[in-house]
Amino acid sequence: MSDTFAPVKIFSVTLLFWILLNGALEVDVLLVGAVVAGAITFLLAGSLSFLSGYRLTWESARATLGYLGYFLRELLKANLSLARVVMDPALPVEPAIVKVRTRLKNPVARLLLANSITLTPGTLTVEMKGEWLYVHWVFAKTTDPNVATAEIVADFEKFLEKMYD
Amino acid sequence: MSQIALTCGFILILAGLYGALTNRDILRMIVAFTVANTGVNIVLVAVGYLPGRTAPILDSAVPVAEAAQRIIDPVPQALVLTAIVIGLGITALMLAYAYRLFRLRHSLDISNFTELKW
Amino acid sequence: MNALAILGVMVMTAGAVFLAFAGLGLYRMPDTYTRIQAGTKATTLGTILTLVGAALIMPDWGVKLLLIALFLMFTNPLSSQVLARAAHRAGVPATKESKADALAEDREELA
Amino acid sequence: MSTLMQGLGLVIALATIGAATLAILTRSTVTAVLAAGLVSLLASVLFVVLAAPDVAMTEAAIGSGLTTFLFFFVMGRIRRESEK
Amino acid sequence: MIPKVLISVLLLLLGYAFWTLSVGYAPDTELNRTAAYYAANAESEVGAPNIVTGIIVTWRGLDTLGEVTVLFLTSAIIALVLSQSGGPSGVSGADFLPSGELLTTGARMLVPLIVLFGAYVIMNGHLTPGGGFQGGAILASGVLMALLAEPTRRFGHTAILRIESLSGSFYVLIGLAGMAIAGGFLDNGILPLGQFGTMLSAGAIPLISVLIGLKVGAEFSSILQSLHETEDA
Amino acid sequence: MTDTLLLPAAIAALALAAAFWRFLVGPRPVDRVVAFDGLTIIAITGLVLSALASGRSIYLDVALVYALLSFLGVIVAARYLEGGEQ
Repeated sequence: MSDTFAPVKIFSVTLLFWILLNGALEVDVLLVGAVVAGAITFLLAGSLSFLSGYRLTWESARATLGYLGYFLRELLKANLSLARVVMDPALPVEPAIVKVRTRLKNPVARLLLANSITLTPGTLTVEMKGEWLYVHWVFAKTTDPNVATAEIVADFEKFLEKMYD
Repeated sequence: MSQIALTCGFILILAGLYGALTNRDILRMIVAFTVANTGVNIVLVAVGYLPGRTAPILDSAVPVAEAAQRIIDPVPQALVLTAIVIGLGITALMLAYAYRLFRLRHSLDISNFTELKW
Repeated sequence: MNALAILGVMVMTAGAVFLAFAGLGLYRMPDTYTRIQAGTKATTLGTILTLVGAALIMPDWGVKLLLIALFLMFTNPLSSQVLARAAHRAGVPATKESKADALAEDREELA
Repeated sequence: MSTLMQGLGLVIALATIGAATLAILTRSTVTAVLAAGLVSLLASVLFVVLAAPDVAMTEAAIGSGLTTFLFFFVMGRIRRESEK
Repeated sequence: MIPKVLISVLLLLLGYAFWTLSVGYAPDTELNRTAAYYAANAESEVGAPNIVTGIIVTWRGLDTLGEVTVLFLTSAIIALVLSQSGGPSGVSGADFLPSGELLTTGARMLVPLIVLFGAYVIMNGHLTPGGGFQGGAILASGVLMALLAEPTRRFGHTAILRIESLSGSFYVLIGLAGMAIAGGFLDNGILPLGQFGTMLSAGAIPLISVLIGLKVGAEFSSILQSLHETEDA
Repeated sequence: MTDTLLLPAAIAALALAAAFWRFLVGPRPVDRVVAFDGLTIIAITGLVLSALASGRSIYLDVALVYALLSFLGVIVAARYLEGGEQ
């Protein structure tokens, strides 16, 4: 957040959400939106947005698309596996809370990583502290941090590293 | 539809009254009060509802010319809207008093407060 | 009733089925943590599919439905994480089948 | 008034009554507060079915949100006081 | 305690009264005269498509002023009651344990969105469901989210009080201006009605909504704060 | 039109019933909070269905309030229960 564009980023994201909410591109809507977005930028200066720390390059844009596609696929897979477990009369779960490691430093990227982990097959972030993530895993194959990291975190981290600095 | 909602609201009022009269814990009495409050709101909105009509907001779905034939009664809605906001204020006030009483006696049981008993 | 609307109703039905799986998961799972897992994943996808189906039936509403889906995808996992963390801190036990609890081992140094 | 709205209203009304009963009869105060929040939440859906979106919005923002917070704030303070 | 028998008799009587009401209830098929008047004159008199907002802000605006005053009194009384209870000073305001990193980051991202949504609800109060009260409640929820994520953080009590009193005074001033220029107290005709169905239309309704929203939000925030803070000034 | 939506509505009602059962039986307060979370999300589906049935997009604003604010109730309950399940 050392970048000087932080207020501009918050302003533009807020204005974008305003336009989406109103669903109209008229002069008075834009005028009021600019006033509201300016007030939020001024009053809540310490806040973050999706763009804080985002790299504005083509590579990161490609990574964002890849991330979205991968995420949606994983979400669908997560639900299918969950449906299988729930329909199974024997309930084949063997849960464990395992430790995994992450290299990400940017808070927004870390939050996105934790959210993605929560929405992907059988995993749920419980706690995040420093470089360690504590993940509740329904089908725990291993409790070794390195193997679990490769299994749970690595794919998302690859995309997120390119998107945020 | 208005019958269902009316019945639901009445049952909520009765349940809230029962809870407020029989519980001994002050916090539980306040919870029962909020339930009864919601019940009253449901009854009021249900009285304003007319079958087959829609919300009193004019847009492309409800042209101005047909408004009087298409919308439901807006007056009870305005009434309930203010009632909900005031209800939150009352709940906050009761909770503040409950906290005050707790600090005084270190208890939330209503039978410990006997000064005003007659 | 055009083809798009029929597709929309089908997508909505699929979403409702996922919601039903979520409800079933909440009903059947053995302990709090697995219930949180069932409650968060399936409800998110189920509601997103419902919203997509509604957007197919009424294409004019697309932007607002998209916003609802965005907010949901952001807030729902967050609340589940906070809930799981709170459950663990309050000492809610996991099911007997669980294998390991790395967080409980590290709890001392984390505090 | 279509069958869909009728059914939706009936289901929501039944669930509301169930939650209210739980709020009155349960032993634990935490459960009672949560159930009261659920009553507000379901009542808000009922308001939408009754064609009152304004009221539904107020109830959603105030009833199931702020009221629950107030209860838990006061309960947290009381718990800390009694632990001393 | 009141004896159980008495309670059951009372509840049975009430239940019987409610039952007769509910069984014999037949909904009207026509709007009554007041409602029909409101429906017919919403466009020409107040220019607000949302008739409920029209009633609250304009037709029955005086009631709303009274209601906001009641809320103000409530928040003042709560602050008074809690300040007399003489809480232990020096303890930090953390009734809850410190929050984790994820909640803090999430709150920093969500608070602007919640405030933005509150502003949307307030500004569109005359077009879509919403208005000053709902928007104010949403703004207060944003304050609460910030309180939850960082329990030790303090918000400017004086700033909230200033917002509260300033918006209240402007509210009354607009009402008086309506009396002087247009048809009566809180008449929205002091500004042109504008194009029906756009954001900056319906005369003074958006302006009054903003003032109500700020006032209600400030009052709720001050209630939340008095209940949350431990040191009682 | 709205009659075809009866099938998804019925399935969503099943989901509501199952989550509501979990809310009723508990056994722990945390379980009830989990069920509460699920019920708020299912309520969004109910709101979208009623918006479709009455054909008015303004009802979606209420669903937006749910999506943005309902999780606050869950968070405040979770923060309280962190200090012990009383």
